[in-house]
Amino acid sequence: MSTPTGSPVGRFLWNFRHHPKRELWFAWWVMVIFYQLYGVLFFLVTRVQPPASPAWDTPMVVQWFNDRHFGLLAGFGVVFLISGLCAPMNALLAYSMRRMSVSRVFGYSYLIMYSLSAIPGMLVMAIAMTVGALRPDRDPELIHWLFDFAFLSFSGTMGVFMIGSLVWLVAILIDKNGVFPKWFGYLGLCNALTEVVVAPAWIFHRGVFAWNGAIAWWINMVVFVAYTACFIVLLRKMIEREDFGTGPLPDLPPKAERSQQDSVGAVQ
Amino acid sequence: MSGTFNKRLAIVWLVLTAMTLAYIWLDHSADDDGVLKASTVVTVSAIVIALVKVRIIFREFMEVRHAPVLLRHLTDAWVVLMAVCLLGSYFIGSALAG
Amino acid sequence: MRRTDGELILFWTLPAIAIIWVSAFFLFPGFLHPMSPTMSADAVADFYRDETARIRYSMILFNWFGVGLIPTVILLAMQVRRMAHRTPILSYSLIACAGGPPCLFLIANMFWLLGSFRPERSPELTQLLNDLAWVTFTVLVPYLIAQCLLLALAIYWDRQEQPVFKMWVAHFNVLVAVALAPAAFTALAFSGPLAWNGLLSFWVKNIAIAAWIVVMGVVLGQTILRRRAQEPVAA
Amino acid sequence: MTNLQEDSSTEQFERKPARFVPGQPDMWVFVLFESLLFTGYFSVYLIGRIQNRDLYLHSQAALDLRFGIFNTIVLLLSSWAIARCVQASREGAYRDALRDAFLTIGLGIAFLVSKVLEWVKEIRLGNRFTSNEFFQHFFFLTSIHLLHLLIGFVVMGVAVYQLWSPVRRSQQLVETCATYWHTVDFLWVLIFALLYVVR
Repeated sequence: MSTPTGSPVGRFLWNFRHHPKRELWFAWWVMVIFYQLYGVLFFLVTRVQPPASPAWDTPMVVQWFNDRHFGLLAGFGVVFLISGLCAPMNALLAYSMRRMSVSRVFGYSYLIMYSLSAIPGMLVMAIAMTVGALRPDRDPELIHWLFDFAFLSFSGTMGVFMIGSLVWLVAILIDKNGVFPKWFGYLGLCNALTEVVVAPAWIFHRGVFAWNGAIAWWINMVVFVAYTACFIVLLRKMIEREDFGTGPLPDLPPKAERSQQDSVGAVQ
Repeated sequence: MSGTFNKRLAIVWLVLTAMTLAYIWLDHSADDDGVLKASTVVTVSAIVIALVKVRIIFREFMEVRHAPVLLRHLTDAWVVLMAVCLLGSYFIGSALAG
Repeated sequence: MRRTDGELILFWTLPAIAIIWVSAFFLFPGFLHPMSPTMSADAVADFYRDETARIRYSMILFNWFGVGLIPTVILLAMQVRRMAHRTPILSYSLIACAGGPPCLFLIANMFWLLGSFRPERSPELTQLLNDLAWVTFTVLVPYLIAQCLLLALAIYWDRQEQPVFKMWVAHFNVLVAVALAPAAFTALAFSGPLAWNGLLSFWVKNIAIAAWIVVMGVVLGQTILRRRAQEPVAA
Repeated sequence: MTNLQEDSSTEQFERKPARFVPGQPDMWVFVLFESLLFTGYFSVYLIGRIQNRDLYLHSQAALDLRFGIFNTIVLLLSSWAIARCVQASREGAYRDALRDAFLTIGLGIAFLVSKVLEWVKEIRLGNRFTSNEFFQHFFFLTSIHLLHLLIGFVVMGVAVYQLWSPVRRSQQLVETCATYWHTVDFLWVLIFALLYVVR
C-alpha cells in the first residue's frame, strides 16, 4: 500500500479506497449533498417551498400547478432518483448512537424509524404533486384534493421526526462517551417540540397555524435548519475524533499536531 | 448560610408575587367603566413588568448572579433582545396598521 | 460464532416469492400490455369495470407477498457485515433501504385495489386512482437504486484475501442501478420510452428488477452455501 | 455518573467565592434557544393582535384574570421551592431537598389542574381552539407551555431520583433540572402578561 501521491485527484482516490474512515466520510458527504439537493429541489426547482396557501380557491390552485408544470415533474423526478441518499445518512446517525455508551436499542430504533421517514417526509408529497401536475385537464376539484394531500402529508406527518429526535436526545444525554455535547441533546428537545407545533396545519385553512403560517412553517423551518446545521457539523467532529474504540471519544488534538497525525493516519 | 439564602429567596418570591398582583391594578385601570379599550401604556407596562420579572428569575432563582460574566451578560442581552422583539413588533405593527 | 440456523430456509423463500410475483404479474391485466397513460378517463373506467376480478385477485396476491423480498435484502446486509469494513455503516444503510420499496409498492397496490373496489364510480375518480397507482409503482425506484449502489460500494471496499462477493457482482449492481434510474422521470412523458408503459420506465426497469432478483439470488445462495461448508473448519 | 458526583462534591467547597454556572452549562443553550423561539411566537401574536384589536380585546375579556394570577403565583411558588431544593442539596441537607422537590412537583400539579379547569371553563363558554384568532393563540401558547410543564415532571423525576439515594446525588444534575423548571416558570410569566394583561 503506497502513500497518497501528489495530485489532488490521486489523493482523493487513495483516500476513497484506503482511508480508515472512508465509510464514515462517505456517509457524511452523502448527508451534506442530500440536504443541498433537498434545498435546491424543493425551493428552486419545484418551488413547492415555501408552501402555497391552503386558503386558495380551486382556480388559483390549478393556476399554481400550471405555473410549475415542468418544474414539478422534472424536480420530483430528481427527488425520486436521489431520495435513497437518506439511507447512508440515517446509517451514520445510527452509528453515532452505536458509538455511545448506550444500548444498541437506540441506534436500531432510530435506524428503523428514519429508514421510512422519507415516505411521509417527502415521497408521498412528491407522488401527489406529480399526479397533480400530470394532467392539467383533470377535474379541478381533484387537482385541489391532490394539492391538499401533498402539503398535508408533507407538513402534517411529523411523529417520526418527533420520536426520532427524542430517541436521539435521550441517547446523547445518558451517553458517557462524549460523542455529542449535551447541549445538542437539549436542542433536540427544542426540535421535537416544534414538530408538535405543525399539527394545527390539519385544522386551519388560514392564519399563523396553517401549513404556510408564520408559526407552523416559518419559525419551525428556522429551528429545523439550525438543528440540521448543528448535527452536520457535530457529526463531522465525531468522525474526526473517531478512534474505533468503545470508550470515551478522544478530543481533537490542537491544529498543528492534527495535520501531522493526519498524514500518519493516512500511512496506516 | 442557609438562613440568609432562604431569606433572600423568600424576599425574591414576595417581590415577584407583588409584581404579579400589580397586574390586577393595571388590568382595572385599563378599562373605563367596563368599556374595553386598547392601551399602549398598559401593553408596554405589562411587557416591561414581565421582562423585569424574567430578569429577577434569571438573577436570583437561576443563580445567574453568581455565574461567570459571559452568562450574566448573555442573559441580560437576552432580556433586552426579547424587549426589542416584543415592543418592536407591537410598535411596528401599530405603525403599519395605522 | 454468530448463529446461522434458518438462513437457508429464508433463502429458499426467494424462489417461492419469485414464482408468486411472476404469477401475480401475469394475472394483473394491466401489465401485459402495460396500460397507456394516454388512455381517456372513460377507457380507464371501462378497463376497471371489465377486468375487476383479475385486478382484485392479482393485487390481493401482491398485497400478501409484496414484502417477501425483505429477508433476502437482510441476508445481503448480513453478508456485508462480513466484509472487510471498519464500521457497520453500509450494512445499516442496506437495512435502512429494505423497507422502502415494499412500502411504496403497498401504496400503489392500495390504489389499484381501491380503483377496482367500486368500478362504477365516476370515471374521473377511477382515472385518478389509476394515475396514483401507476406513478407510485413506476417511481418506487429510489431505495432500489440506493441499494444497488451501496452494495456495489461495499463490494469495492471489501479488500481481503477471499472477498465475500466477486467484483463482477458490484459491476452488475451498478448496471442495474443505471437501468432503474430513468423510471424516476416517467411523469415527464405520456408516450415514448419514458412513459410508464414505455421501454425504459416499464420494460427495462422491471426486467432489471427481475434480473437482479435472479442473479443476486444465485450469488447469495452460493455465498451462503460456501460459508456453511467452511464454517465447521473455522469453528 | 460517579465522575460527575466527585467533581461536584470537591468543587463544592471552592465554589462559593468562585463564579460558576449552576448545573450543566449545556442546559443554558436550551434556555436561550427556547426563549428565542417563544419570543418568535409572542411577536407573531402581538402583530396579529394589532391588526385586529377589537376582536382580541373582546375575546380577552372572556378570560378570567383570577386563573392567570393564581397560576402565576403557583408557578412562582414552585420556582421558589426548587431554588430552596438546590440550596439544601448543595449544603447536604438531602431530606429538606427532597421535601422541596416534592413540593415543586405538587405545585406543578396544582398548576396543571387549574389550567385544565380553565380550559374546561373556556370551552363551556364556547371559546375553542378554532373559535377565533385570539383563542388560537390562547390555546396554542397555553398548551405548548403545558407540554413544557409535563416534560418538567419528567425532569423533576430525574432530580428526585438523584436526591433519593446517597450513591447518586449529582449536584450538577439537580441544578440542571432546576434550571429547566425555572424556564417553565419564566415562560409562563411572559405568556401570562401577554395573554391576560396586554391591551
